[in-house]
Amino acid sequence: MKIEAGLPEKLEWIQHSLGFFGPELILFAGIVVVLCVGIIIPSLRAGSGSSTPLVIGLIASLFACAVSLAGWNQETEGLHLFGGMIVNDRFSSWLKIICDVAGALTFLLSLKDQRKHVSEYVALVLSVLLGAHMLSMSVGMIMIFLSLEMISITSYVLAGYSFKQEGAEGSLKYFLFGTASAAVMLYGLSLLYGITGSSIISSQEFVEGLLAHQSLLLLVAGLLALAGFLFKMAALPMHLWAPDVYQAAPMPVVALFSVVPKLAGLAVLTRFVLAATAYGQSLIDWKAIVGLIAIVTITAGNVAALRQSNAKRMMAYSSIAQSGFLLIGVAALTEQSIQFMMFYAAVYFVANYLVFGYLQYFESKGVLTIPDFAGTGRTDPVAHGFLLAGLISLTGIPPTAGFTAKLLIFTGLYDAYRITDDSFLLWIFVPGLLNTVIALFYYLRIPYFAFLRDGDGVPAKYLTWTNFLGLVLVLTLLGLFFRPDGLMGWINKITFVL
Amino acid sequence: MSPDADIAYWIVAASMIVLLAPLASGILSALIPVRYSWLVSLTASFMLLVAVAGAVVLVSNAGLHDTRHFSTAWFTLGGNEIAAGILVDKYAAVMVLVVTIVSFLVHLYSAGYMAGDASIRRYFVMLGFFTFTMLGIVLSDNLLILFMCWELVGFSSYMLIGHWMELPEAAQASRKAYMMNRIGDLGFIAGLMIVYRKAGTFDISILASHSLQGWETTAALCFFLAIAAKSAQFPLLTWLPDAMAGPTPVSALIHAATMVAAGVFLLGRIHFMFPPEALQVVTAAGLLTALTGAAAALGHFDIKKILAYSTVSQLGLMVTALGMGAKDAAMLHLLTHAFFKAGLFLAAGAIIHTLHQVQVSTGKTYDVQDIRNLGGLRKAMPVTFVVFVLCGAALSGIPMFSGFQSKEAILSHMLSGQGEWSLIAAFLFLLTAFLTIVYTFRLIWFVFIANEGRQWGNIPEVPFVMRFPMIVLGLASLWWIVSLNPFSFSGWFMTGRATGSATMISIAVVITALATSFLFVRKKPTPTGAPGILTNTFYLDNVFGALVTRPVGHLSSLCVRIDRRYIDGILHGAAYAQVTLAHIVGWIDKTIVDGIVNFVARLASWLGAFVRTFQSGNIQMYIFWAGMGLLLLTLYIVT
Amino acid sequence: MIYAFYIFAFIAIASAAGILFARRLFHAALMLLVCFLGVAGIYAVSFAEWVAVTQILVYAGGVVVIIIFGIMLTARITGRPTAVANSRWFSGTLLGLGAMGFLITLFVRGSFGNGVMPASDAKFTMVNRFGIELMTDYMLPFEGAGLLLLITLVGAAVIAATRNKNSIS
Amino acid sequence: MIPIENYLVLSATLFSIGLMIVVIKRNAIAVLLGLELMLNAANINLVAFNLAHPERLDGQMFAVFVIIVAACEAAVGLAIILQAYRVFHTAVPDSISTLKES
Amino acid sequence: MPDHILTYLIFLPVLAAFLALFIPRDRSAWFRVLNLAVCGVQGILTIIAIVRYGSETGDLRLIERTEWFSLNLGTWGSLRAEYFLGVDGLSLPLIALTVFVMIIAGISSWTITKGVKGYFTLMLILNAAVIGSFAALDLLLFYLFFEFMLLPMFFLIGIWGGKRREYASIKFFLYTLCGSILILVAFIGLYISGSVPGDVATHTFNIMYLRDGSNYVPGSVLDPSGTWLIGGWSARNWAFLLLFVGFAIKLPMVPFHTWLPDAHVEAPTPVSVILAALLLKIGGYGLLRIAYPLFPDAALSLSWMVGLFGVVSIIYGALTAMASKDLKRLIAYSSVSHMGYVLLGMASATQEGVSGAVYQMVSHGVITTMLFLIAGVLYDRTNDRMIENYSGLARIMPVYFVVVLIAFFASLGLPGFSGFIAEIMVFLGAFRSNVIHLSLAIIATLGLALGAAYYLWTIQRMFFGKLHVRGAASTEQLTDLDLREKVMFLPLAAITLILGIFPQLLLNYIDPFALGFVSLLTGGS
Repeated sequence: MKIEAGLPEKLEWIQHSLGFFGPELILFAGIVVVLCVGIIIPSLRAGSGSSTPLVIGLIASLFACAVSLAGWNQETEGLHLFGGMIVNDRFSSWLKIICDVAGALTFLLSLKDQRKHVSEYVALVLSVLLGAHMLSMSVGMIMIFLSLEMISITSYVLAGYSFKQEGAEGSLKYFLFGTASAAVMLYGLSLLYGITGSSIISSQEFVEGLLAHQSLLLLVAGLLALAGFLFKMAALPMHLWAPDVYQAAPMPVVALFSVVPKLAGLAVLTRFVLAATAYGQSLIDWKAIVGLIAIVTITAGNVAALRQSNAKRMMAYSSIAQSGFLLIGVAALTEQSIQFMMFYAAVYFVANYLVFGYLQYFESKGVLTIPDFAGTGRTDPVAHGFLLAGLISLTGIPPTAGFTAKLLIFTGLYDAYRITDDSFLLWIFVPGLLNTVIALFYYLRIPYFAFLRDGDGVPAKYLTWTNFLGLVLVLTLLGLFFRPDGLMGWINKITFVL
Repeated sequence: MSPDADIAYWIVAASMIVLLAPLASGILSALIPVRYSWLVSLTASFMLLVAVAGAVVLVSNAGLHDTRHFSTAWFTLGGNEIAAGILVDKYAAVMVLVVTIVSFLVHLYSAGYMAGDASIRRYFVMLGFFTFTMLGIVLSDNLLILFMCWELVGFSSYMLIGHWMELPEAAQASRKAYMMNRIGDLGFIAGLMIVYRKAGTFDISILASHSLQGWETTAALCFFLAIAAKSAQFPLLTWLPDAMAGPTPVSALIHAATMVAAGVFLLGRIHFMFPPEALQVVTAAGLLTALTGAAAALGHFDIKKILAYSTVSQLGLMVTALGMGAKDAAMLHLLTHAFFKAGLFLAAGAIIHTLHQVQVSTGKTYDVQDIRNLGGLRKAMPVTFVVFVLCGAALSGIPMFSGFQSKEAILSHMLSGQGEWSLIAAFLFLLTAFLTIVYTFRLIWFVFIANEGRQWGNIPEVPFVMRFPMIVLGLASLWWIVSLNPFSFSGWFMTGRATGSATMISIAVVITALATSFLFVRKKPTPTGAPGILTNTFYLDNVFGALVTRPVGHLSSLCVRIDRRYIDGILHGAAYAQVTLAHIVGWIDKTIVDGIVNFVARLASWLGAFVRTFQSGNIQMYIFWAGMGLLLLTLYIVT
Repeated sequence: MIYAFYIFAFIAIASAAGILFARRLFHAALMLLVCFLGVAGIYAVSFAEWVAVTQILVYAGGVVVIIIFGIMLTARITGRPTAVANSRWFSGTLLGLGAMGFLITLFVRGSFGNGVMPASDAKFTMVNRFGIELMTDYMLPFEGAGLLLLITLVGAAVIAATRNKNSIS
Repeated sequence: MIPIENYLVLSATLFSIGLMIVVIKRNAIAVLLGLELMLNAANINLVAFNLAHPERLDGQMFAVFVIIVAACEAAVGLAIILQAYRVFHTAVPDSISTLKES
Repeated sequence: MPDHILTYLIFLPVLAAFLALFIPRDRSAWFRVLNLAVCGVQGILTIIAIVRYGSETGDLRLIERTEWFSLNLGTWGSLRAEYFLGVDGLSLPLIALTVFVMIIAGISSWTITKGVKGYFTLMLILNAAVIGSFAALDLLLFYLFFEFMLLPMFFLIGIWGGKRREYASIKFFLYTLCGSILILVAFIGLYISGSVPGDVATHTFNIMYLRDGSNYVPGSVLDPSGTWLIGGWSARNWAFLLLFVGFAIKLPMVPFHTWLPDAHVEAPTPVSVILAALLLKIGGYGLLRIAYPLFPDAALSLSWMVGLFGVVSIIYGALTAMASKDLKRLIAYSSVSHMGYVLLGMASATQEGVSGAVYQMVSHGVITTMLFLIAGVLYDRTNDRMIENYSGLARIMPVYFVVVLIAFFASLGLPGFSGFIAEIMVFLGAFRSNVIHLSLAIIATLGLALGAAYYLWTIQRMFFGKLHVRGAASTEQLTDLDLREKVMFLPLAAITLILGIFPQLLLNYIDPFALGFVSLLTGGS
């Protein structure tokens, strides 16, 4: 029978595909090991805290990151595995590296506070990482939906991990909003599947289907699908969940939410927009749509954060604004701008973890809302110095890499304007830059209260874990500013078939 | 060295001495510690003596008839070089002589006058600095250096007028003086710039040959504005009478002999630049100033104010002479005026000084300077009386005195001039001369001669160190200063024949003026206000008297009123307008410009609040708003 | 064939509307069960019998049962049957009808005629093809789904485990 | 054969009704029901579009996986809703809104 | 001496700041000594630099140039940024001014007692940033130092300032950041269209390359030969306008100046000295170094606007100074008026005008330091700067009165002081220039009279008349200057005098630069 004849060849083909699936397998193994450890060690079974699972998680994520780093150079031109659902190219492996390091840092951050159900916690975080890996690689609709759901479901549980009243409410809100947007996305994907007939968005058949069927329905289907990705990135129409969930979830989880699902969503959104613009012939100008969303998101995120008194909610709005900046890279949609976006993502990740690390450090010292920071600057200058460096990098002021990142993003935009000369890019250029000024206003509130207002400070000693971690991150930020070509050399290898 | 070279060397050396000696005296008196402050006046006077010696050497070498010009590079600006040097011609030489002599005498005089003053060191520093800058104006060869000294002179006059800081009117007067000078300086700068733009250089000797391509009149008028401010000409004269608030020796040096003369000297220096129309404006202004000055002098009671207005009117005469083109005559009058006016001021100073001491000893307090409380000083202060009479006579132009000769020089030039314009000028000149005589006589009469009976008790004569300069100046107002023959003005300074008619007319004017003034002062025991004195002189019934007095009375009160209300008014108004304008601008600055910034900040936070209203916390509303967001997006893209 | 489709479609839509207007939560759950069965019927009609069976087995059998357990649990604490009130009628209907109107007009105008017509020779496919496909082409989603189920199990256990004995008062 | 528009209309109505339920119902579990409905609507679409090329089974395969995922979601969803219920003693999302703009 | 003078000059304070972190907080004397020592060494280095500079031609000296980084941007070529330092007629005097003012500020910060460690660390960083931005000749390096000044300034005003210090520091930060954003936009445009001579692929930040038109990628946005229009106006004009507004905010030009009085009134004396003497010059320096040379054609066509804004600043600054009641606010507004001359000189595009502008920057730097120290002397004693609360001070503070006289008369342009020379040169330039209308120069002369008005009015109210102190202060608090203050004022007065009498000392350096600048502006491009 034809089918049987193909069987051995297919099985052998799967074995070949598994070869390139290293990091994911490591994470999978990590999850299993952590769960087993959770059962075996008596203390864990009782649900009390211990740090062994965190160490295992750390090792797993770093190992996965190392494998994908090692595989960086001989990466062939994105090959399609598992029946074309997965594309293992440098674009996705760069994001995988960032997500793994983010996971590792989350484990480092959560080393300190004794957490209940530690092994389950590590398993969930590892599964978020695995989901992000799959999502950033997936091209097939099934895999997109599946990995997106994997990230989402684990995030719903993680959101409630503070096991306090606000945790329950946070996870409920996250769940309802997340499932609704997943359903909307699924409906969009099904319509796209119907229009194009193929479920692999990067395949030739999908693109021809799109071109053959230029109609309003395509626009609606595309937007509905886009809704799911925007939810993951917390971009404008689908951003309403972010402030409440960020406020509810524990700090390491919030740090994870602000980086990993966002970057995974960004990856799949980029692939989707690439496919949708279909080498530029598609009538619907997807770049303009993404550009519009980008600008509205940046402005809304920045403006809403102005009067914020809760540090976590302020960081939620800041992450909304930053996803707007990332979307600018997609809106420009040249090979350059995608590479610059990758650089921006790396810098954003470093700065975000630096700030969250220190917010957690101060939260553990009882400083919850921003006004509580009054006077702490004098008693704990080192911590506030590093926190200031992180916030300045998020704003984009020179000595830190944030400036170079923003500079490159806007150069990509400027350059795209030069090539395509469509004027909507200019509409993004000026508000984008002016938002930096608004951003400065709220990013500086914490140092403003810490240094300028006098209050009873918080006793502190300098040589703590957080300061060490902070030092490493600040040095990376400064290093990236003074030697950006090191990182860009890596990123330049990301080739893109446009 | 060839004879010519060493003369050049001597001239440069002499001018260096002349310039630097006063500066050295200023610096020396600053350095002398407070304990030895009495030493200051000695060192200063000695240094000024050195300056006088230098001036004599300079004048003897330079000679009166050729101009010498020496200059060194000062700094290069934009390619072309700005030089700094000295230009010694006849007028400069004479002026150097006058300035140094008068300054030396004033230094001596102040040694006595300012003996007890607390900040005497600052006084002598400024006096020395003033002389240095004045000599700078006289000697400098290019307009830029001249302008620098011009402003520095203004500054030193500001410091000297405001010497007694506690007196509020002194502070007010010094500020007003400096502001008026400053407005003049604007004119000077504008003139400078036009000259630089058109001629490309500041050097006076080069400028003489350069044409300013049609900008002559504007440049000339700009320079005249500066001259008017400095020499208190018509529009900007009100600062001089107020400047009397300063110490009297300062008034003697600055507001009689030197600084106010600087304007006239500058007018002489750049006379070549003035086209005919500008000269007419100058003459008109000169005449107007002369008249108002003389009339105002009649209306006042304060000795120093009367002398100040007389200076204003004499300066008006000099400017008119220059306007008419009589450069030598004007310079001569400048020379003679410097000596006799300084003498008058020093004499007045002596009176004030002694009466102050009397006041202190007797405890009576009354305004020493008001001629109504004075009188009968003839016997009490004989030397001062003699000096006062000598200088007063010179001022009034009585024959046998230098004033007569220099006025005659100007008059003869006017009479020889063609055209009815010079006739009118001559007539007004004579009228001013007439008024000068009247107010001088009135002054002398009421201060020294009237109401003999007033008992002053034993008024000590002023110390010798003050009397000597007065006597010197008194002698210097005699006729030998100008030429050996008392009736002709051609002598060592200038040549020229006085037309017969000129001498006759001036003598006639002198006699009639003396008669009228003698008549109407005799009856009155104490001087009353101008209108009072002039209008109800029932003795003078002849037509000429009535014809002249009523308009003059009105004129003088008018001038006083104009002076108080309009010119000062304009100035106060301008200052007031400035302040209100400043406050309006300050208000704009706070509300509007700041307003915009705050508005933007409020807009941003309002927009933030709007975005946050969606965060109502209710999850189902979130889903609803998300859905509506998508719908809106599609609608937006579709349309 | 066409009639069966219409019947099942009617059942599905009616039961869906029933959920919307159900007074009691329990009735809503039952309505959902009926709707699932209707949908399973539609699958069967369109030759997707394997999906229909999975639908009945997983959805109707599993999900509805859990939901009923959930309803029971929530009702148990307060003692009264969970009445389900409705609110925000205006915004809900606005959004729902807006979406429906928008989509349906598009579908009706949409040119689906070209090649999307279901092929006439469609016949029930052998189930074993599903097995082979599942294990070869769709091996990755299959394993992924497995992992997802495991993680859901762990997550739900963690949430459920923190019963009120420790933190939550 | 059954024209495709019927399927689409059916799935559109189901999707809309699901959406209305999610927004209108004042009980978390009811919202869950609405979500399940929306997922089913999508499934109908997938299965319907698969009829166009019966030789490939990707539509149906996708539908099966959706069902699996929907099951997981229902499980986690109920666990979360029950936890919220235990804490807030109510399942009405409107009253569970302590986390909002202060 | 090693040839990396500029690098040592910039990074010595940074090293010292790093060192200061390890000195324990309570040894405040150490910090003061450290700060002064660093400034002293910098002074020596500057003298060596001046000696080794000694050039007649206006070209660059003491050049240091190493590769900073080069990003290869795939198809679009590579972007190269260099660590490129150099000094010419314009930046050498300004660097000398910076080091001198830093020494004075160091001495005047002797009275700072609150948080001494933080204060001096920030001062050292500020020191490095200011010198860096004067010496940098690479756009990115310039922008780094330009932004690097904001943070220390923000904290210096914010923590050690007066009552409304938070408002003032935030306003300062926001204003300057908006300015730097505009400058950033122009820089991006520049380096996208500029390229290294030779291969068009490598884009560069180097100012010297971007100066001559041949180094532009043909057909790029800011290519001088190509005409790329945005909104109907040539892109080069837009770029010049952006740079002009960006730097005008820093050099407070009238519409954008409202941050200056607040920042000055609230900042502590040494900080407001640095703010006035140095930070304002960065604005002027930026215009002369970047905006004008890179867009000569646009600069010429927009010169009338620059001149107009200059004159408006002169008049507006003088009027608002007259209306201000606080001494420091008066001095701040007078700075606005004085910087108006710099704009006017620049706009005249004549050699006298430009060298006048640079001369004015240096002379204003010295004079305004004196002015702010004067205000500081009063504030240190009585914490009250209201003008009408004092009168007759001359009697009890004679030395202070002499210093005030020198400073005020130098500031209003009395001959013999450097202010006069600068103003005369600016007027010569303005009158002679055919680029801006003659009426602008004439109205500017009005500024002189206004200047005299408010300064004399202040002297009269504060120093003349009866001795009487209203408000909280009391007469015995008003002691005369002590030794430390005299040590500060003496060199300042001396320099103003020397620069007034022998301008050739400074003009030797400025003139060649001005010659080159004018020929580039009118002759070249």
